[in-house]
Amino acid sequence: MNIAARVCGLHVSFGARHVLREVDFCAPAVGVTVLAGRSGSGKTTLLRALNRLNETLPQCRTTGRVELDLGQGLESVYAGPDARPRPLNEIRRLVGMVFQTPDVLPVSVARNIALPLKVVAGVPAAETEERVRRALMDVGLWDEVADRLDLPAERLSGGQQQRLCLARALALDPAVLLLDEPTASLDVRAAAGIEELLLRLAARYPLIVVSHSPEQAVRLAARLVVLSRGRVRHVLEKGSVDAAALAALLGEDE
Amino acid sequence: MQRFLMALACLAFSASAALAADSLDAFKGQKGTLDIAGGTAHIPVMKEAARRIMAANPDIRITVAGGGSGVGVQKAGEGLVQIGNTGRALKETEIQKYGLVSFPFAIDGVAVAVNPGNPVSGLSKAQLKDIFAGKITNWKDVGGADAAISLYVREDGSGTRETFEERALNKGSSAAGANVVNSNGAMKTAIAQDPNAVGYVGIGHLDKSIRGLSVDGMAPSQENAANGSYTVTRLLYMNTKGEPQGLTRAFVDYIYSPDGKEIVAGAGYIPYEKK
Amino acid sequence: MRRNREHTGRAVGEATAFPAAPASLAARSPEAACGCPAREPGEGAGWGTRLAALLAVCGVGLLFVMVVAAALPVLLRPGPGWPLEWLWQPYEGHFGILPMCLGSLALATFALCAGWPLALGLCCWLLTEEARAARPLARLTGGLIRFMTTIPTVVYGFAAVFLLTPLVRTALGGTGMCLFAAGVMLTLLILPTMVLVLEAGLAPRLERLCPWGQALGFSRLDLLRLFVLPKAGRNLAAAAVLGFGRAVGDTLIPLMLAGNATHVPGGLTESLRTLTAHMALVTANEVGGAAYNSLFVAGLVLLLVNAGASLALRRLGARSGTRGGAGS
Amino acid sequence: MKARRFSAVSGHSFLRWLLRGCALILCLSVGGLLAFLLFRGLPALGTRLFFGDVPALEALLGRQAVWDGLWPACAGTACLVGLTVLLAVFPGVGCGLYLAEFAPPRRAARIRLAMDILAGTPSIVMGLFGFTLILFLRHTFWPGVNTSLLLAAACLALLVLPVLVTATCEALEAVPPGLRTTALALGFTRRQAARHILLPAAAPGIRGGVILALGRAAEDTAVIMLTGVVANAGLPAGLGAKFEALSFSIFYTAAQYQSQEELLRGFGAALVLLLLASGLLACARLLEARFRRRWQGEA
Repeated sequence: MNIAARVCGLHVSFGARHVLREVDFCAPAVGVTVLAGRSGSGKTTLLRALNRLNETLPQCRTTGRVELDLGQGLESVYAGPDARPRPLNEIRRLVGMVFQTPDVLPVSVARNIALPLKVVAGVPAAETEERVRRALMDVGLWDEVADRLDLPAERLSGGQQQRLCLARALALDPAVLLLDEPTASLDVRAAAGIEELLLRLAARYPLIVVSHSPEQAVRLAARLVVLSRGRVRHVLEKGSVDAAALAALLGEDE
Repeated sequence: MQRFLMALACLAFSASAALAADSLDAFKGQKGTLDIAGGTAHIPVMKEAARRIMAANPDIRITVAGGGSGVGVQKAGEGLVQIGNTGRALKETEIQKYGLVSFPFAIDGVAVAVNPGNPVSGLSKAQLKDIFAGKITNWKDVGGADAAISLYVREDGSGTRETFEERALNKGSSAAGANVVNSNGAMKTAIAQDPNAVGYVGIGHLDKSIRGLSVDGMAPSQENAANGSYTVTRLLYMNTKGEPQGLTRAFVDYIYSPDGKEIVAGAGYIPYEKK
Repeated sequence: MRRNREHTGRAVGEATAFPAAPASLAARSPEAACGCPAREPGEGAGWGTRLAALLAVCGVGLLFVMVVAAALPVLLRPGPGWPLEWLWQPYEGHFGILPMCLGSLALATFALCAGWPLALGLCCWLLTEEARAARPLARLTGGLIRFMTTIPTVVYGFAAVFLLTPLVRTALGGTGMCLFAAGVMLTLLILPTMVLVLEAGLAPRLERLCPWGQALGFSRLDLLRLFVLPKAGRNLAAAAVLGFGRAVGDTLIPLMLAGNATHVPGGLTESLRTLTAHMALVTANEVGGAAYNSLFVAGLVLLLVNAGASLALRRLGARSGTRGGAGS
Repeated sequence: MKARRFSAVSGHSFLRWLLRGCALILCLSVGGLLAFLLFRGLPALGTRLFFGDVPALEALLGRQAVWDGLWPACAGTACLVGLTVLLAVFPGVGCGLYLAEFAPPRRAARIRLAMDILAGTPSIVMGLFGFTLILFLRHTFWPGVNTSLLLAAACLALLVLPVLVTATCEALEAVPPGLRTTALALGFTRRQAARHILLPAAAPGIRGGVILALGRAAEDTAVIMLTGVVANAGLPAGLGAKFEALSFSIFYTAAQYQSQEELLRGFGAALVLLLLASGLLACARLLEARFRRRWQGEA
């Protein structure tokens, strides 16, 4: 079972605050890896360490090795003694990310996907039309917005906006997909839709999802990484724990 | 008989028109711009000439700016304008430094001007000197109403000021507390608005809004200035850097042409024959 | 970019003395164990923005260099045409501009003494007026103040020449173009700038106090008077400095209204010439002469006053409101 | 007890009436000024004000020179202001972007100080700078150059630069930081993010700044007085030519109007410039209000 991501000895601190200490875990290439933990346990920082987004925050210091499979086997993401990482923007393009609150660009629905394609992926104009359609089909949004492609993206509902962000990430055909509590700000029905979509995508892309609800974690996870106070407590495989047990696990380490 | 007179009249008219026409012919083929700056007394003449020339030939563009004689010398000398006007003769230093060539084209006296409502009709040079030196400060000392005299003088570079201080005040200087205005037009506006004002303008600018005073009995009028009975006079000069060519040459000749003389006289000055 | 990357990669490995990296780079991420962000292509500013910033700063630099380079030699050579004298008589070789400096100072001080209390009163009234009847007047005044920031100074001057000067002439005598007339118009010019700065400073403090204070029975005026104003010293000073800077910097109003006499103004009804009006009048006249040099000394004095005002504003914490614009 | 309350109330109301007095003084003085301008200026408005005795169409197309109308001055101001903004937009917006996005803290502080000082610089000093620059160029390597529309526009561009830089900076800082993180997460480099996402998002705020700069350039007289404006030049003919401007013609008329008709034209010109300046501010505020409502949601 090859690996999509391997983290060893990862240490992240912001100024004097140490957020992550000695984190080691591997994410399988197929299926969803869920990072679970109470709030403040550093799961979002860990997720952001994978695509080096922590560097946009002030006074970030990251040490240790992070390797991702960006298509040509595991390669290091951070510059190290023997590591030669790809340019930062190329890494971030290959590692798609969806945030907790849908962050659509302040442009029309179609352009939300077309702009990154044109600027980041350098896709010629003729092709973007087709790829936008395919991306929207992937997330099941096409029939809802087919006639409103030129509407500002802010006009869509919460669930639709989150799907649009997902479509935007998929359009850049990423090697890994990171999702930071994708359903936290959505109503139950939209959340169920997103979860069903994630399971469908898990077959094609390695997914790493941060979740705060034990039920969702158990439903989605092929591998479960339990974090608390910046350290990895347990790494559990699918089916080895149920929601109640996971809740207890999360509760006990405090 | 009438017909004969009519014929004579239209002949004369066509002749003068022809005459006027040919003096504008010089501009027929010309193109380009001509910048004029300097003496503010010249502005009415320059503006009217520019209006006629540009009406005859729209391709020519003539811009007229004021600023005073100092500006005329400096801008013409620096080449910023083609024609720099001065209300005074050029100084030797200016001719050496900039190599300017002068073209006097009109005689203009400098008259002491007061508000029409001011009862005073004439002043002696001595009184004038004391007023502008700030020694006499009330109109009643010189036979006017009991009111403080408000002095108006021109800015430093003005040819009108230099001529006035040299000829009327026998090289006296003006009081530091006098209000400074920077053109003949502004002086006229200020005097017209202030009942107790006294200042000096070119005689060409005298009209019903202000009244000229007689100096030592000499009545300020262009005729007196021309025949020498009014001594506070100066010539209006057009100055160019070196001998003028092309459009500038044509403009200078136009001012000396009969059409030009008519404009100069129309502006209230006496045309001066180029010797 | 390429050469730099190896350089950093190799050096980070061995703990050798780190060669002097460019200062700004080191400051940003001194011991970034991970790849330095500034290294990545497309991270730093493009040549376009860098060029634009360079153009902007060079503009200011050129302006200062020009004025200082032309003014210093004149200042250091106390010959006959030395500008720091009390007499301006070009024909007798005196080119002193001290009367003009005093003129500027007198006019700006008059505008400040009249304008600042009025601005403070206006701002306090706008913040604390609660009477229903005064509501339309408050809205009208607020709108008028914002409108006043756009009124060009030449329009102020023009209206004043035909409206204020005759009044001053009949009331106070003299020529009507004097310190009082120019001072009144300058007060109107700097009033909106000061009111906006004061409002920006006092309003948030008052709003924070309001619910708690009004619950205790204080009126908004009491809150402002007892709690906000005593501690708003810096903001009040900032408004005064900004108003003074703008009053000194204006050219058109003194040129049209102050009479431009070259003596030290004795009283409210005497005419005076400010540095800015002096520059407007004399620049056109002659190049290279002592009068021309005095212009640069005048320019230097104005720049120093303005730079001082900007530095004082910076220490007082209020950004010089470019909304209000500088003198014109 | 009663006396104390009375003094508190009277002290109170005296202060209130004093404050109301300030408002009345302002309204009366500025209201009087505007009423005077409107009263004298309104009758002058009309085609005669702009085109004198030249038929409107002829004057507009420049086929016939207009000598006693405001049209050349208005055209001059329009060209001047357009050229000024054209020259000022690139350095202004570029420097604002560099300041908001890329400048290291120390350099940013230096640039902000330079902009503050430039904002406070009296405009007559800018005019002197332009005039001396021309003389310097003439004596060194460009003898043909002259005070002209281009020089005046360049000096005005330098004058309005701080307005643009500050407006751009504030507009970029008003854009929610989440947008920048999203762009970086998608793989945009900082430069691509600034160019494709942040600038378009801040565009309304920047447009507001440009309009403020327009207003500031249109109202200024001191700079152009020394750098090429003249009383009579007809329509502006090229960058190297002298030009007329509305603000200068107001100043020129105030000092030396010869006839009542010229005075009336001065009042008309003052009214036109006033309406132009306030119109520009109105749409600048409109733009900014829409921009603020979109990002911060407050009115």
